[in-house]
Amino acid sequence: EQKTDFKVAWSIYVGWMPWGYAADHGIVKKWADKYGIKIEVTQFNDYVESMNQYTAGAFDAVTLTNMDGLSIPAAGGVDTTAVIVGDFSNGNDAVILKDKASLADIKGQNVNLVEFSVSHYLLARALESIKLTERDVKVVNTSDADMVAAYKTADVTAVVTWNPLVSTILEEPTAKKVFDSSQVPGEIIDLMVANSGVLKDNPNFGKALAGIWYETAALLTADSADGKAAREAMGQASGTDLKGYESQLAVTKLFDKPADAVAFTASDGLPKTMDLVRNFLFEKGLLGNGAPSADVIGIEMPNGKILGDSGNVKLRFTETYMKAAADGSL
Amino acid sequence: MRWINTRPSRGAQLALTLLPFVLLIVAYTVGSAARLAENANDKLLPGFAGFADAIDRFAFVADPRTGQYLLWSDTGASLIRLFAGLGISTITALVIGMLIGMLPYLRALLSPFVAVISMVPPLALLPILFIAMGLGEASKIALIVIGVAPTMIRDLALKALELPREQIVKAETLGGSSWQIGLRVVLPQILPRLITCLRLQLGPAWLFLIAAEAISSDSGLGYRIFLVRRYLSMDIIFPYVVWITLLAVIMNYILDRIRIAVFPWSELEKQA
Amino acid sequence: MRWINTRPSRGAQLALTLLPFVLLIVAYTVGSAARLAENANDKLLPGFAGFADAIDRFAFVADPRTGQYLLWSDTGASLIRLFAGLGISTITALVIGMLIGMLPYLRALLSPFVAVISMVPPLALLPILFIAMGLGEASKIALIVIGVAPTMIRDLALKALELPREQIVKAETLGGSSWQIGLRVVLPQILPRLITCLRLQLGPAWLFLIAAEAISSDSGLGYRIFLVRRYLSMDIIFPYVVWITLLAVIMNYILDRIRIAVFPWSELEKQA
Amino acid sequence: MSELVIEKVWKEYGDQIVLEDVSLTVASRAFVALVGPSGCGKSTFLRMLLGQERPTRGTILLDGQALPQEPGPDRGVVFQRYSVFPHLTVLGNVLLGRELSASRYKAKLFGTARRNAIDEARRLIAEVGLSGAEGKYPAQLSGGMQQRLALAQALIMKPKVLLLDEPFGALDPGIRAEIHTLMKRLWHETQMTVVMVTHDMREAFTLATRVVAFERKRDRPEEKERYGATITKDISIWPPRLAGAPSVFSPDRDGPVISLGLRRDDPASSPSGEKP
Amino acid sequence: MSELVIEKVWKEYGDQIVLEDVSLTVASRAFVALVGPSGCGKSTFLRMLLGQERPTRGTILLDGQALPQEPGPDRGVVFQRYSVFPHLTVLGNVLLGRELSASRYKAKLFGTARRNAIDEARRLIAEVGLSGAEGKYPAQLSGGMQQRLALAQALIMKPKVLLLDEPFGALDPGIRAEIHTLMKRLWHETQMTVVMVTHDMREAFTLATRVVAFERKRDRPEEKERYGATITKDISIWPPRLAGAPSVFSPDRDGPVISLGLRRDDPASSPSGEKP
Ligand SMILES: Nc1ncnc2c1ncn2[C@@H]1O[C@H](COP(=O)(O)OP(=O)(O)OP(=O)(O)O)[C@@H](O)[C@H]1O
Ligand SMILES: Nc1ncnc2c1ncn2[C@@H]1O[C@H](COP(=O)(O)OP(=O)(O)OP(=O)(O)O)[C@@H](O)[C@H]1O
Ligand SMILES: [Mg+2]
Ligand SMILES: [Mg+2]
Repeated sequence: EQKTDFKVAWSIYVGWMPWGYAADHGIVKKWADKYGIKIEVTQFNDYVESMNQYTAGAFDAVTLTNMDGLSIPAAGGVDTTAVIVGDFSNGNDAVILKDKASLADIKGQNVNLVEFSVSHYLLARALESIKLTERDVKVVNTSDADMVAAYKTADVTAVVTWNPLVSTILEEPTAKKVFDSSQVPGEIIDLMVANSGVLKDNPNFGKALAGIWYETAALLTADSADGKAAREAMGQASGTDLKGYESQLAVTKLFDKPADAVAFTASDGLPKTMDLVRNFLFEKGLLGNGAPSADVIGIEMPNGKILGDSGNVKLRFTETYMKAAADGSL
Repeated sequence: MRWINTRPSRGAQLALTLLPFVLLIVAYTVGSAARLAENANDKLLPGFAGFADAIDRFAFVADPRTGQYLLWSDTGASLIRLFAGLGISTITALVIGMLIGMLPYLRALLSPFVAVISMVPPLALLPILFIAMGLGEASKIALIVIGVAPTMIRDLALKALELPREQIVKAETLGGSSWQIGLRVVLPQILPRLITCLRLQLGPAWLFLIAAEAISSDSGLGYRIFLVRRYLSMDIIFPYVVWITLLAVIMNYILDRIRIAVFPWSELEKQA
Repeated sequence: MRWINTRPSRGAQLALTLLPFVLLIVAYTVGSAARLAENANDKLLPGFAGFADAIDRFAFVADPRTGQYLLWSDTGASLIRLFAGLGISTITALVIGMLIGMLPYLRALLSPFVAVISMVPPLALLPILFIAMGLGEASKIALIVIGVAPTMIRDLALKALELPREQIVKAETLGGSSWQIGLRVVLPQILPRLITCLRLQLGPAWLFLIAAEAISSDSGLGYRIFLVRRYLSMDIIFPYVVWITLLAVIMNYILDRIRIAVFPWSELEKQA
Repeated sequence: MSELVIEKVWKEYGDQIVLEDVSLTVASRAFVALVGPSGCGKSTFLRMLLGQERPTRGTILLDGQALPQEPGPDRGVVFQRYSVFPHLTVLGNVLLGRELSASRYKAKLFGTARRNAIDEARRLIAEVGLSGAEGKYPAQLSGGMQQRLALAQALIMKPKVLLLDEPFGALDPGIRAEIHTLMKRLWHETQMTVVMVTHDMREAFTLATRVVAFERKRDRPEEKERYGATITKDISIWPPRLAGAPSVFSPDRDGPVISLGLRRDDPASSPSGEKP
Repeated sequence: MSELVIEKVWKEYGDQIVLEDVSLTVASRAFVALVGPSGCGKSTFLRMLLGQERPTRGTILLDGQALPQEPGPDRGVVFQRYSVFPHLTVLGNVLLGRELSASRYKAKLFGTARRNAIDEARRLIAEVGLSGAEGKYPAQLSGGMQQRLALAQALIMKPKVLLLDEPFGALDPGIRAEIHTLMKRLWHETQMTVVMVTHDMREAFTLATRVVAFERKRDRPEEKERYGATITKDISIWPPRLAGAPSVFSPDRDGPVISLGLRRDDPASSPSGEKP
């Protein structure tokens, strides 16, 4: 159905801070006005809750990772489309050992991480890279908010987590980064997704989102005083300062130019990544109870190819809106 | 007749008692059906079949990975923490509360301190707690103790202070020393209150337990709830919440029975 | 002389009261110095200079992003939520508690239901709450109400029930209707208890407020604590915790003063 | 007119029979003292007169009408304790009856109505000897003052029937004597029928026009539950006391209390009382 | 021997002078009744004898020794309320004194010692007329039974001095008469000096060998704080009562209470009492 009021949720993370900045500085309103709609942007402290709210239908769009997009809204039956591929983690997520310098030392340790999150996925990929499996370690679920404090306790020797926690933990002299997401580039992707049904009926909403994103992203990467001010503001909003924020940005591959994003989305890498991700999720039983195989949920690629069950497509990648931005036709 | 003088019959009483529970279930059923009609995979308000399935999986089918029946192992893990936390709180509260109530010097020393401490929001100090106690069971139990003990101490100290001065004087004229008066006069009289106090703290204790388990754990009812919250698996969360509530209601009831059985005079006093 | 009969002098009393606070500060200072000596960048136990700096930044320097003084805007946001939540709880508890206490039909209907509801861990139901109430202020206030009101309702219902039957009968012989008895006999007598009850619920109310702010918010004391917790910025967390504690202690004190001023008879009764 | 007729009244609590076959006619303006051992059902009987409880069998008539099934303003009451409202001052306590009767929704009086009610309340307060204490709360009064206040509070309603349940049991003898004098005066001056439960024989015979005793006829432990109490004695005081007419024969025994001094009270006198 | 000598005792609370210049010598085995208006400091005086409070000035000697500064087993006490322990049965309450004296750390007796103590306690319980109620808790006893229990509890310590603070004020007259008889018997039989505070003149003159009255000499409101009470009357009962020797002149006034019947108590008798 056609509507004019839309609700967007975002949570505090380096690659998503532009949403808050855009809301604070009138960029959201500017683009919404342009398309004659209203967009309400809500900030979450708690990432999981923002996804839950989206899945339950309280929001039309939300920021999340490709993996969570598949396992939460898509597996929950909410047909979801990735409107914007904002960035991928290029070192933002890391495996950190205490007093040990090599990944192989992780064997037999307790590993503290947020279970079933991208950290868990990163751990699986890291273990795979040295021919270990999850059976060789013991996973202990630990809330992200307390990861830094957890690392400081004596009995915690291995953690997998993301920024800003990674950089805070690495300030400890004992902390050694032994694996990070730059070793699996392009696999942990941060998206702005929207409800496919809403998007289909209201393509202007998608366009507005794209407009907001690329205007703000350009500011974010600008080497100007305005850009610096924007980065400083985003840093502060995420609880750190300019320096801290810039160091987080450095390990984020941000698609500030729409053309780059289009290229990445259309590349062969994405289906491969999604295949890895869905298999990981299937093994963990996260594609729904009693899912017979990793194929239960269909994932549509920009070129129309479908990964998995084509009768049950719930996650769609599209370049439509990014391309519109690239073409300047917003 | 005035409303305040109208009384329901036995049958009406029972019906009235059940009514809100039934209404809740009906409201849930309707809401759930409506959402499921819209999206058959909706996770927020699963149907009762979904619950039955989840309960079956968690309570009666062994987890393939660990070989445990998750609901029971979670319950076991949580209850051990809860009992340890409440046990330590109870003993601390009993000893310190009684001393504060009895000894003016200790009262001056600790009473205002405990009052201030009881106002500190414990969840905000978790990092310190972790670093001091590690991430294991100790810190979870400690969180319960920190959350629950100050209130219990204050309550018991008050209770000990409220004992009529005449009783203490009388005990002195019977030759009682401070120790003896504590042991034979004050202690037995605050024990029933301790149980009541414990009952009142069951709710907060569960709350802190769940908060602690949410932060770092690999089993426990709170752990499971927060883990599956990531997938909005309300089909698991609801039964777990109902189960926790049931456990709390049962404990509450048992504790009161214990008080009446062990301290019959405390019930007599109340009726008098 | 028996220990129970020894009493500190005025001066000793004051010294004893201050002692634990002083000890705490000294212990902190020592611990902090030790950690800082080992690692000058240690964040867990910052020195007092660190606190002064953080307090200065948050309380006296406007945030460049929003132009607000963060400590004060956070305090304002939190207090509004807290007062709204406690206000709604208080009124709900007063009305429902009084009705449960007075009317046998309503008691049969609601008393067991409220007792069970008070045992439900509210934190586990957060997702439902947020979806039902949206993410604005409403859901934060609702969490406080859900966490705090059932206990208050039970307490007030009990208090209304405890009024000697003789008083109600007397009021009836004075020609009072149910409404009049509620208004002139029951209500004024449970109001002081309401205040006491409110004081007891201050701690839990702060807890729920902080939990709600931790999830979705863009200001508030709990929000700030959780935001900076990722960086383990104890130099901000500690002052915020102390500030919350201070606010709670002050509210507690003021509420008691109000009770004594508005209901002098309740204090007379206590002393009698 | 305020005649009470109790006809073949039984009261049972579950299996326990408390009162059995009680019949009694209390004449208008009588002063009946109800005595009997503890637990025999005196208070239960009074609660039935009050309308707080209903007889299991039998009827109670007030002026020929069946008694309303709940307490109302035609029957006043003073209990041993809890008869005054702790949150109201002395004046507020006495005023309450007027306010409840006159103001249906606010239960408060304003303006002239209030001033008139206050005047009346003050007169009553003065009559029970509480002048000067109008602004005090019950917790600031002694037990005797509280009971006098409870009396004033009941009297402002001008009840047809005044029911007293051991109203003076908790008082010191000195104060009790004072209140007795007051009671007698009030009974003479107002138009009410009084039924008073007491444990104190002496009080019963000092005040009443008629003393009614309840007793269980069979009181062995195993029979206790199966047999209720009933009226075993019904004594009219002689020479008869009449409301409004001072007795010429028997001087008021509760004269002014003697002050402390060398005079001792008569050693030959012996206190009377029913062992409860 | 248990002679109490009170010498020039003053007691002040802050600015308020409660007692001023009280001197009194209580002979061994005397039974002193302390009377006086409410608030004049009777309880305060008793608390000083008990050692619970200290005089601001002056000294109190017991058998020539300065009184210990806290209550101890040589001085027993019965208060008006709260004198028994609600969590102990009747037997437990009476036993407690023995247990506290005999077992320093456990405060419990076992084996033979316990059996002996129980025998003694049972004897005392029987003496105060509570046989059969040994297993009951205070909440199951009437007020009179509780006070008798408190007496037994105090007596098991064989105190030199027994202090009573309005012990029978809350009781019904019938029960009170019974306890008076008991009190007299116990005083005759045991070796103690008794000091009893009472409001009831009649009680004072019935029981005591000597009645001491406290009063403020100046009692105008503005002087109340500045002047304390002191002894204004000190009456020895005539014919003298002697512990252990039944008085030949004055028969016990508190004989068995009369049972309910036609006999009325003497209308000429008048209650005596100090207006409090
Ligand atoms: N609500 C009740 N439910 C069951 N039994 C009751 C109830 N009220 C009174 N009783 C019983 O009825 C009997 C009479 O009680 P009641 O209070 O009328 O005696 P009473 O004569 O007033 O005694 P007292 O002189 O001690 O006041 C008692 O055995 C009591 O246990
Ligand atoms: N702890 C105290 N602090 C201050 N004043 C006190 C204290 N105890 C008693 N008083 C005052 O001392 C005076 C005497 O009190 P006390 O209780 O001894 O009187 P009393 O003669 O026993 O009166 P009553 O007959 O009412 O029991 C009173 O004015 C009382 O207010
Ligand atoms: Mg009765
Ligand atoms: Mg006194």
